[in-house]
Amino acid sequence: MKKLINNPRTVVEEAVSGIAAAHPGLLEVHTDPIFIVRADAPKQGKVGLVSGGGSGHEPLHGGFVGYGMLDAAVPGAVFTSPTPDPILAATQAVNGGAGVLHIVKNYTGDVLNFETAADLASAEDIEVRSVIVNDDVAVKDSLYTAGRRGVAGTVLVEKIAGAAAERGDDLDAVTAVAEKVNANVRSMGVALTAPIVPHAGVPSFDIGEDEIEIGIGIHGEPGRERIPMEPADAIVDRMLGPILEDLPFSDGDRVLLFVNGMGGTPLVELYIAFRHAAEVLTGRGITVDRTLIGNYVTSLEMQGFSITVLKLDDELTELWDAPVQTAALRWGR
Amino acid sequence: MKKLINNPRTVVEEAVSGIAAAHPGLLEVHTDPIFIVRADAPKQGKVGLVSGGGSGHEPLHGGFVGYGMLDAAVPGAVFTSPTPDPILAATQAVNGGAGVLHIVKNYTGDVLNFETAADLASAEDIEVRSVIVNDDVAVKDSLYTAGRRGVAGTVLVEKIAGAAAERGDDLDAVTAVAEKVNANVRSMGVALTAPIVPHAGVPSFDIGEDEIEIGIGIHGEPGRERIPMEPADAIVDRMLGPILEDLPFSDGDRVLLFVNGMGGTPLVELYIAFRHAAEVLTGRGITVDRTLIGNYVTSLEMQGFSITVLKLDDELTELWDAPVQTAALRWGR
Amino acid sequence: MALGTDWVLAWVRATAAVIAENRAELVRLDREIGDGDHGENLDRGFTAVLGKLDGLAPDATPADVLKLVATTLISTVGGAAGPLYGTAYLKASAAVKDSGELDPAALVAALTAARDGIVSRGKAEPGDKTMVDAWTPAVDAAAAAEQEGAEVGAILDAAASAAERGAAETEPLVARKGRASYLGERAIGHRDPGAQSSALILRAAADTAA
Amino acid sequence: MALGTDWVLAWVRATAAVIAENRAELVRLDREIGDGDHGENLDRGFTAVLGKLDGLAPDATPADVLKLVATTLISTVGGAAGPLYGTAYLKASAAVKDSGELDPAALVAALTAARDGIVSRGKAEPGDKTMVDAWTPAVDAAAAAEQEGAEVGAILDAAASAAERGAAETEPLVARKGRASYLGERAIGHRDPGAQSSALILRAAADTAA
Ligand SMILES: Nc1ncnc2c1ncn2[C@@H]1O[C@H](COP(=O)(O)OP(=O)(O)O)[C@@H](O)[C@H]1O
Ligand SMILES: Nc1ncnc2c1ncn2[C@@H]1O[C@H](COP(=O)(O)OP(=O)(O)O)[C@@H](O)[C@H]1O
Ligand SMILES: [Mg+2]
Ligand SMILES: [Mg+2]
Ligand SMILES: [Mg+2]
Ligand SMILES: [Mg+2]
Repeated sequence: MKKLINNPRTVVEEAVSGIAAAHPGLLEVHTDPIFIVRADAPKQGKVGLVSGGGSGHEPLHGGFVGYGMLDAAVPGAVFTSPTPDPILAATQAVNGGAGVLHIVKNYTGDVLNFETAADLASAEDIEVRSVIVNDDVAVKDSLYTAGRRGVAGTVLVEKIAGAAAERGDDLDAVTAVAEKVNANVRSMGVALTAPIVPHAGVPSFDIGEDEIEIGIGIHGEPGRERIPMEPADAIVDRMLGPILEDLPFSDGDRVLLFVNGMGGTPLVELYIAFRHAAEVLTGRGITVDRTLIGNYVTSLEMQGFSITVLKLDDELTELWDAPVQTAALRWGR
Repeated sequence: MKKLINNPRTVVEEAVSGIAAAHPGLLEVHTDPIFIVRADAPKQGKVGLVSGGGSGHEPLHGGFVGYGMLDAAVPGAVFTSPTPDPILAATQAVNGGAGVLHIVKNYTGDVLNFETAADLASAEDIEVRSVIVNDDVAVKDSLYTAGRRGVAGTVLVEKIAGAAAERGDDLDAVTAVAEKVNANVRSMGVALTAPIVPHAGVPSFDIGEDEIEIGIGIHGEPGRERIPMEPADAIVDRMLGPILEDLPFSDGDRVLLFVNGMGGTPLVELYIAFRHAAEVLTGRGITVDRTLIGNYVTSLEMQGFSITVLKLDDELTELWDAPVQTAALRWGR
Repeated sequence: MALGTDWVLAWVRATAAVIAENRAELVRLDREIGDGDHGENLDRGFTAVLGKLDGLAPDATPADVLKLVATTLISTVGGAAGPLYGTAYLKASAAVKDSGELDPAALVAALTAARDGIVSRGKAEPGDKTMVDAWTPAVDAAAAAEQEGAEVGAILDAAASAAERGAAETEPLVARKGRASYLGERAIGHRDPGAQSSALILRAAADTAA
Repeated sequence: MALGTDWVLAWVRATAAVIAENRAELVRLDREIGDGDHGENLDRGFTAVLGKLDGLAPDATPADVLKLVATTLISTVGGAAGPLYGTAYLKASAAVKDSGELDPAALVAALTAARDGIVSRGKAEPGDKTMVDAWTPAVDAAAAAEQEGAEVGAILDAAASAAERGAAETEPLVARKGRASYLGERAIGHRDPGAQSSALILRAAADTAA
């Protein structure tokens, strides 16, 4: 294992101090417990948005703290959901009297820890709602599993709910928008290589030089199936199939197409995948109306990518287009 | 080699078609010859900015085409500078009557091919200037070599010269600003792993599990020295030393600190490096006044990063802050 | 015979030691069917617990110690195991809050409360390939031993042995809860890391009571 | 004897074949002290040249063919080698623009012009570990052979042999131009890929004239 770190035990602490140094004016970092908060928090009268999860997925979630998106992000240890304390502290820090929405990716640990934090916050009379993001269609038989995972669709939930909160929607309305995004977004990922968790020092799974893992999670949890390597277009076809069937997306729909890099795949390759994904959608009569491409929800140095498709309507489009000013997503100001 | 491609021979062509699909409204892609141009080019009366170079460094340069930055980008084959034809075509496409500035990274191939294109454009009465970016302090004895290479500092030249062109500066003034940035910017890179060029199919160099290459270029060309792996802070110290001595940067200076990922290094690690780099600068009485962090000048999937420091004055700061709207760098609109 | 605060402290210390020793092994198990952090997370948590024991009041009850373990694990472990184990110790503490010493009945009540806490938070059933597959047979065995009039040492030994069997018996199962559930058939042949850590914790309990 | 358009065409075809054959080897050399694209770039260029030969007029002169090679390499190779080889063929074409056939003097003039073109674009001196280290001894040997009255075949053979020696002699050198110059001492022991491809091109010339 060769990593640009000083010590596996201090990765998160040092990284958040780098985040503070890199984005002054935009956000502030608290260190005990660790959370990242908008420089101007709490905003009186605005619903506060808090998300969080294991580290190693940067820019998720700290890169999305700022105007028009999250009010706070809570990074846990690498690939480990944060404990309730920092979630509670972040919730308190962003509470501007209009309540707080927790945006939680659907993993047992995330759900349980956010649940405890929400209970503790409620005990202090902070009104807290939660939306559980579960966009990953790779998980089959979700009745017999921990359910679908929350993956790259989380960015879209955070952006769109953040815009709703910024324009002054109340807690019910922001929660409803977040749930609407979650209901209309589907994702699937693939891995070419495995990530290496710093404290483990070995790849999270073994994968052959000619194999890929279809339906991978973002923590190195395995996916649907292990298959021999294929050309990019064939992989994209395999991923889009289950995505498009699931909602289903159909002829005449307008969508946001999001091709997300998992960290180690060159951008030039993501564009190759984007090209074919857009072609396939267009061929099915689906209009690619908004786009996003880049490394937004990563899995350390893992090579791979995910495709996310969100069905748009006028409201979601308007909220997507609204100004946002964060470290990783910025437009309109 | 496991890559998300269809065919090593069609990588660039497919990627630029993905760039077109991902950023409609912002840019257009021409395919014969291949170049990427601002959707609203040519802008009458505005100096046109053209850059280019081998592919595999995305988002450089196509990701910087748009308002306030480049008017066109010319991608060559992977790690191979483009030929004069597409450079000429791009130059013609962005010529709004106020002349065109070529921003060229200092590699023999880039310099020669842009030179030929500039000659051909001049023959058509397009006024062309060139600025050769050579910010890489890793190259020692530059009198006895092809000279210092152009690396991540190129992004800063493109942004700042782009802002000057956008506000209406004439060709002399835009050229002078570009040269001023180049004169005040210094960079150095390190590699933990090697990139794999698609047609070669093997890593561009062999590097041991416990070694790193200090002073790496962005095409897998080797650097100053091969040393045993070290903690992140020690690596940052090694890189900042030559950078700060070279200009030299001194107590009281205001700078832009740019930590650039080479592609395969997780963002969480870049933040660890950023943190220490900012600490060192502050410790020397240098104010980190502007910041940039992320994967902007990459070398395919290579793990590694570079540090770039630009000495700021009021003019450069104002031009840096000016609005920019490109695929990879965006603020203020 | 009954077990006092000294035993609870000894058990917690022995647990921290055995988790540290098995850190890499638990990471390995979790790497196979999860995300490879279980050993690291528990080790971080129990190391934090050790650091807090000195702060306990001299007259701390077993319930006080269990509660300290609970809150420390909740605030340091994270992941799925943090809240689950945290709840287990919290419920165990509540179950014995009036006992200065734990007699067989109190011990069984504590174990039962711990198991029920895990089930109420995680909603797993036996056979779902989770830590519940160690805790449920352990509680059953402890209750049976107590019914038969066994002493605390024997009760804990029965619980530990049953937990070890339960952990081993997760190997052929398909998981239906937690991260391993995404694996489907591919989880077969691998032991659940949480069941394994549960068995280690219960064996530490038996060893320190022997 | 003099060499006509047929020979130039044969030489170009043989060059394309030998470059394709040595593609991987040239990539390997460039990978060691450069960026690993030299073989790929030249192969792409000469493949493009092959595709254009059919479009030549039936009465094309040697100069016409050389010019076609030049413009095609310039517009398809890229990198450092594209403009350098492009200029070489362009200058060679200009040097023989009035010759229907190449006699020994014209041949030497063409080779000299090619070398001078490379030097004027790249500013490399002999000993800088570039393709100039193949071309300069080649031109010298060709000129010497012509002085001694050699035939075109012998002139080209002398040039090719000198280029091959020159390419081999780049191995102990430190590079002062091109990408390999960044390596300093570490370039020692590796052959310059451009010098090697130059030797291959000149050997193809000799072979087709033999
Ligand atoms: N719903 C659940 N109920 C009971 N135990 C569970 C549940 N989900 C997960 N577990 C247990 O948690 C263990 C994993 O813990 P850990 O690795 O620390 O958390 P994470 O899965 O968040 O990385 C599993 O081996 C399993 O025993
Ligand atoms: N300034 C120069 N003068 C002469 N030849 C040069 C010069 N720079 C580079 N070369 C030649 O070009 C070769 C490299 O070509 P190529 O790999 O195609 O280009 P690049 O270095 O741009 O990747 C070198 O081996 C060397 O022979
Ligand atoms: Mg985990
Ligand atoms: Mg090259
Ligand atoms: Mg785990
Ligand atoms: Mg090369």
